[in-house]
Amino acid sequence: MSLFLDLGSWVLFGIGSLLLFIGALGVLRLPTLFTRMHAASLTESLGTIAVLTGIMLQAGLTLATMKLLAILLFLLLTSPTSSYALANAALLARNRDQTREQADRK
Amino acid sequence: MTILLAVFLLTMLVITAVAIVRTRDLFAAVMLLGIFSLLMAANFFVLDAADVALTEAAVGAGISTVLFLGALALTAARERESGDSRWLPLVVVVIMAATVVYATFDKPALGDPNAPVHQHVAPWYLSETPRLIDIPNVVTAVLGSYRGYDTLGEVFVVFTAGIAVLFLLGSGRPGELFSRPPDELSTGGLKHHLIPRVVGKLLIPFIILFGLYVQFHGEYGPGGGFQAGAIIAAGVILYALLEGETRALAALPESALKVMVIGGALLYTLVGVVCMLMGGNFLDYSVLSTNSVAGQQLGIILIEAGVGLAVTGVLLSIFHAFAARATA
Amino acid sequence: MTLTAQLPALQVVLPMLTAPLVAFLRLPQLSWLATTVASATAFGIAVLLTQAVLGTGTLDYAMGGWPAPYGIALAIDEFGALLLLIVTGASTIALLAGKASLDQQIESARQPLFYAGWLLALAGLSGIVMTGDAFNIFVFMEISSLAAYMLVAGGPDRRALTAVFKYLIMGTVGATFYLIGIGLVYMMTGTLNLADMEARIAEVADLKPILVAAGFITIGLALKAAVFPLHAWLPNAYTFAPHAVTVFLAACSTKVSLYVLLRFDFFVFQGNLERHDVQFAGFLLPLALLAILVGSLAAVFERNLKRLLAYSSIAQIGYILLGASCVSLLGLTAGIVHMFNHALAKGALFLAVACIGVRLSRLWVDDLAGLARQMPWTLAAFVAGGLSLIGIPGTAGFISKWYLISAALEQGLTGVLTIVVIVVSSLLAVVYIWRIVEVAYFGSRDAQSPPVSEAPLSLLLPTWFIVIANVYFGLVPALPVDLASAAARSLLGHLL
Amino acid sequence: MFITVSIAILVTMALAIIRALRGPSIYDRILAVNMFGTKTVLLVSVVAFLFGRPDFLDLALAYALINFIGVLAVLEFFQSRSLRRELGAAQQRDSL
Repeated sequence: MSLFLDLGSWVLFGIGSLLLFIGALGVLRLPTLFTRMHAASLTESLGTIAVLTGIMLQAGLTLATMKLLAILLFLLLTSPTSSYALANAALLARNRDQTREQADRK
Repeated sequence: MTILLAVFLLTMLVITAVAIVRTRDLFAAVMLLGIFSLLMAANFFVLDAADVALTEAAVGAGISTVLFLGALALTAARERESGDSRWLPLVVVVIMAATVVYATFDKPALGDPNAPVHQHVAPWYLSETPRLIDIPNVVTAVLGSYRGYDTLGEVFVVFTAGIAVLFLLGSGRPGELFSRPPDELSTGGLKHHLIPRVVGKLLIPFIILFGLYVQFHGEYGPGGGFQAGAIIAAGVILYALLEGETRALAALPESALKVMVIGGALLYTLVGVVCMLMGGNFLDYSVLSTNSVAGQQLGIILIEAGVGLAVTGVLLSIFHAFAARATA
Repeated sequence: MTLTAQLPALQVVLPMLTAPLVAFLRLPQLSWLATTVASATAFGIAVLLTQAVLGTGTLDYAMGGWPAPYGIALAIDEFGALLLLIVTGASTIALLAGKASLDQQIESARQPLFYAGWLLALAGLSGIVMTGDAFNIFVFMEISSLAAYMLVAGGPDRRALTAVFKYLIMGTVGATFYLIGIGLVYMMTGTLNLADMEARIAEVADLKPILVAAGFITIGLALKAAVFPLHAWLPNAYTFAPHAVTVFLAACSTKVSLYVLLRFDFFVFQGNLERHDVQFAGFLLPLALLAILVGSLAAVFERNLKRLLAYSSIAQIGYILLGASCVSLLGLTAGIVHMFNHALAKGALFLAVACIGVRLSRLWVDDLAGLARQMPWTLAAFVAGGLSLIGIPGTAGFISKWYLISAALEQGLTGVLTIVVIVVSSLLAVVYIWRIVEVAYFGSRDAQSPPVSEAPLSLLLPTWFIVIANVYFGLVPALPVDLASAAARSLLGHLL
Repeated sequence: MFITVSIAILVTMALAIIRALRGPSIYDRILAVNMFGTKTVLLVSVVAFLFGRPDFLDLALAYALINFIGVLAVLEFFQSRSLRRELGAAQQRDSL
């Protein structure tokens, strides 16, 4: 049984690490803000899920797993929300800049 | 592994610190300070100082960013070139750093059980706490009882800071920290707020609950009044960000904050005075109950409550003072 | 437990308890009254404690009932008692005298917060003086510094804010240095209690961290005490602070830092660092002499009345250090007596300035022209304070100069240089005091300027009380000298 | 195996710092800080298990809850500032 759990953790950790690294690389290398946000959300949703689930498998049915679940839940709620707010703010700012430019051109 | 983690985190810390000093864009500095504080907390955690890490997390991650932004709202976003030379401070800093490095040459190794720190007072705390106070978290015992007078002092440091901010900024009429122009609805700026509002309002009860947990769990795990106060204050600040200062003040009016600040500071001090009246020394909780261990525990719970109240009250008062100033 | 045994705790707890209550009082008058009563009571406690110390020696008090290295212990010896008298006395007099001037300078709505800050400064300063724990000193240093920044920022001039900012940065750097030093000592000894530290430091005294710690602690505290050349924050902070705050802080805040410096260097490090006395004298003696000369010279050329007196304070801090850097019984006695006497002399001078400040809005030396005719009592008090500062026989200032010169005579060749500096700087003091006297008594007042009346009695009475104290302690110096020589003896305990 | 993950997280944190230092826009910095925050939560959770101190997860929980506030405050700050500035500019244009 514990072998399966260990195996599961290994797989999840492997996937998680890979996702984190790819996402971080994307945040660094991609050209514009919105593409970078796309990469960041990869680490923030899938990466987080994989890593935290991996730890949960190791922790077993304890208080720690409950806490990890809560952490996962809160992260899954907050990080898309802040990404959304960020994207929206950036988009609005860009639109405003464009309209201002148009107004200036007139 | 500890060393590896610590070295990595400290390297990032130094890079961030240098960047903070070098940038003239104050907003970038605030963002980098957020990272700095996260790194700091991770460092404390790696060094096994969970109570300190929790404090850094509670204050650094949420509240200090909000307060820095509040200050930025009152000033310009870019640092002005000052006429002062930057060379003298740099030289002083380099000399100081070199001196501290020099001092570490004879330092006992990290975690060395024979280091003086682990030989003198600390073993006594570890061996006597179960008998004298009987709570699992020795850090809380040290802060709450053995060195309770220091903690009283720290509460008054926070209190003084609050008084000073109120005195300087003046607590005028309530205002919005990040005030929006009145016809902002027509420009449609609020639309994107729907999702954050729903999620944020969902989170607030959990934040407050977690704050209470940290407050009352401090005897068993990391936590206590300072951390709890900061977390609860962060929850209320989130409410103020989502719903506006006016509604936050309606929920928790300034008079209530005042009561919290005075009540917290007085509660702590009065526990000490009651100990004196009951025949002990100042802050000697043993006399509070016929059983000295129960007395100690009661005393620690009471003073931690005082700390939590005062810290929440002061942090929120400071936040509102900045808000009132930003609008005026 | 009897009340007497609890007095050490009450000394700090009383202002701490009053501060939150005062902060949110609606009535400014009442908040002043409560603050003054608390401060006067604290002074009473300080007097009782001094009596107890003179009777039975050092008073110990275990906070929370925990024995010394595990809990925090208060320890009040003669040195501490003297400082307590200065701190609580200065606060009480400044409050009693400062009412009229503070009412002018602080809007009434902000007064309750201001007085709460005052009480916190009082609590912080007395907390530093009484505690026997290195980290506890830091905690109370934070309280007193934060409160002091706030009090100085209460000044009506906008420039008070920039002055405070400088003060804040310098003060924070000083406190951080102190904390680094404490951290290093804790790393090597595992204790924070000063007495325990002294005992345990002996084993590790020759290791590098202790040496570095001694440096950090000394520099940090010197920064807070405005020891030359780390004094840059002081003149403007004193100048732009409300007058009553200047009276309070000038009389005691730098002296409390000096007190901690002396306690650390003599109690903790002295017996243990190799040839500590020589190092102490070698580094601090030149700085003290330079402080005296530079401070006095700057005062001679300064035209703003308050900044002039602030530069003179830098010189006087030099005198205190000069006494200490002799590392002899007589020298330390001189330095410590001068703490007391300078508080008296500067107190009288700044009180007189507060009297003038109530009537005049600008305080440049030229503005005082012919003022002696309109404010005879105020100016007479100023002259008396000035005489004490110069060190004329019959005033308190003479006593400290006398002891300083006797201490210098023991020193041989460097002593001669020291005496020359003392004489020169006394002459400089004559020059800068005389400049003001000349303008005030022999200048003629501008015809257009509105007539000025004598300062209110509520200000004049405390001012003259301090002037009389200057004369009294000049004629009967037993109390400060006894306390100071006992303090010097306990500081030098290891060398005797 | 915890070590592998923590190294991956540390690398991610380092890359996020580089992004925060480079900017170029304020929004890039906010993105980096936000990402850094969630990575800290992960790091703390992993290290808590690596050191065998699962009761220290409280810290990660605190972060997961509070990090959000900072980001929201920043966005709110910019939103209101740019709006105010724009309105000020518009009013100036109108008055001319």
